[in-house]
Amino acid sequence: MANANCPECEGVIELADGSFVAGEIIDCPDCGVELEITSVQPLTLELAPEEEEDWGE
Amino acid sequence: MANANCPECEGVIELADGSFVAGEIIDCPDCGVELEITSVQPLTLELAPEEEEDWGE
Amino acid sequence: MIVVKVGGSVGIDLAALCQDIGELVRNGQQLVLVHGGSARTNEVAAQLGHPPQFVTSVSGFTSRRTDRETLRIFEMVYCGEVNKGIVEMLQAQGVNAVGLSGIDGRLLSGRRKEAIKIVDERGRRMVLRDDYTGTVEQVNTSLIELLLENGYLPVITPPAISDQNEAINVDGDRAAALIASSLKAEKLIILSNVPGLLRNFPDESSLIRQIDAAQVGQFMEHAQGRMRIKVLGAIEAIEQGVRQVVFADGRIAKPLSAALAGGGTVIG
Amino acid sequence: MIVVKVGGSVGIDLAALCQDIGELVRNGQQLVLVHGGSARTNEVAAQLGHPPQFVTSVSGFTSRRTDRETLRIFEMVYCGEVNKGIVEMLQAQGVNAVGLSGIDGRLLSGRRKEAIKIVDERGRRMVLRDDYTGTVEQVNTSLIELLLENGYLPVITPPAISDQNEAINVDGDRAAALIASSLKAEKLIILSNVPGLLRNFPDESSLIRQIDAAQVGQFMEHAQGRMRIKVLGAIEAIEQGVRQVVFADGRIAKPLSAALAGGGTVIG
Repeated sequence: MANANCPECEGVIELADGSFVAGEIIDCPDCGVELEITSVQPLTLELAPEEEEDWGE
Repeated sequence: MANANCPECEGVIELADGSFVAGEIIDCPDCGVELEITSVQPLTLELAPEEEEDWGE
Repeated sequence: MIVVKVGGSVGIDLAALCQDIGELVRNGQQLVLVHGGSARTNEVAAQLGHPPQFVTSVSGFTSRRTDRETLRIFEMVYCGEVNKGIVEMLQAQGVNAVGLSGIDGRLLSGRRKEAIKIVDERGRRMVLRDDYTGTVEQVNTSLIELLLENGYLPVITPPAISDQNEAINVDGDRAAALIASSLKAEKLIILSNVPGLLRNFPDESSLIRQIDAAQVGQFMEHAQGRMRIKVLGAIEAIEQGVRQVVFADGRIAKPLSAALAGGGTVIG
Repeated sequence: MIVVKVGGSVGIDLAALCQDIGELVRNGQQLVLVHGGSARTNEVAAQLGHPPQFVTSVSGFTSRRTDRETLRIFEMVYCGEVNKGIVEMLQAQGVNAVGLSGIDGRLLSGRRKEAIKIVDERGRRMVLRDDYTGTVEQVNTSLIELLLENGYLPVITPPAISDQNEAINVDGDRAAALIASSLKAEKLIILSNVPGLLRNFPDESSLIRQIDAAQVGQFMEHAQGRMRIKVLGAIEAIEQGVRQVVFADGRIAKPLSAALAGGGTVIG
């Protein structure tokens, strides 16, 4: 199991090894904030960027 | 054998069948002018265009 | 002065449009043309071994995955083949067209999205960072006016340029809407491969003829996918003073004359 | 005012040139940039399944066979990828570049050769009619000056446009020479992947440093293949009043500054 603290609420987040990839978005089970898995080894979490509308061609 | 008149000197030009293609340039054996074979069936000859220098990329 | 946007989808007859523009310009109509090139870009990208990938945002919008290699192919088709093809056809109609991308003279500048959130093919929500898409925020109207005043017809294409000086893939309809409002154009005409806004897509007989400027907002439910983005552009243009936005058919013989005579969906 | 031509052959460092131009422009140097794209066009043409064909004229010149399909690929690379890539890099140097082809605003117009005479692979002399190549005869200097006066740096690329309004493949060096003389530029700098004119090609130590304007004509024997066309352009530019033509190395760090400081072959 890999674990890290939620940057928003400090809650401990545990993820089964191999069940996630870098760049994936998860929701903190405690406070529900959107988090981005910025690295796998070691597991590092950051607040996910804001959603922005409007797209290219 | 296919034959046609040279547009310059009216000389008769004879070419073995299958020995020439449309767009090919030949010299009139009589007056030496450059001729273009503009069609094969029937054999038709026209004065070849002038040579122009300068080329693209 | 009017701004005309013609899409890049299959079925649109650019030669017919250029002929139509030739006649209108000869009769004194001043205009700016904006164009797309998506269908052709998909073909060339596949031929070059970098087939197009489309990503769906978490809120349901689909758009072209634009990494650096895709951007290069995008420029080849939009700025090279399509733009110069249109300029060549307009010149043949006696119209002194000048083709420009949004990068040239910073004609279209804006912000590149640092990261975008997508749902990948396995349903995972992902953050994508090396994507070169963004939003047009500013139009260099002085360059457009300089060309118009000297008798040239600007033919404008994405991409735009970001404040970090990177080329960015931006939506042509939204860019055309901003160009129209920045230039204070009377009309924005958007030509695509449908007759206009359809109450129930793709039934072409469900064409909506007229929408009052005030109600265009609640029209959004009718619009699906790409059409939602087009309507978003129309709403913005109307809000910034463009008197009329027309969605019309780009596949017919005189597409622009027909739109100016009230064909398609007239908003405003 | 100077005109700079940078070739499209392998080894030329466009990023280094754009950086060099950024500094020179910041120090007040006014210039027009003309570029090629031949090497890249060959690659893309092959990838698109239409590999480049070269034809040799009866008098020994080799040039790209330019049928309609090749012209489309030519525009994709010259006007799309290379032109907008240069404009993007110049914008990043704070230079307000505007990219244009010869078709835009009829910047470069001339005559398409009705037919060309070539020697085919089996040694037969042939007439080729559907070839879109030609000669630049006129430059729209007012469009270039309009852009220069308003703080823009024109980045110009073939193709040109014929009097029948068809895009035509024209030689970039000859076009640059005509642009230089039409604009009454002081200097024409031609950057390529050789240090300058070489007495015995490809020995780079046989660089010819200086040629008096009067003797440049009899220099022609030294020049082979493409270089003959470059020298032809130089002779024309000098005859029409350009004070100095410099052939210099486009592969080095500050290629333009080096050429302006007398590097390469200086004619005039």
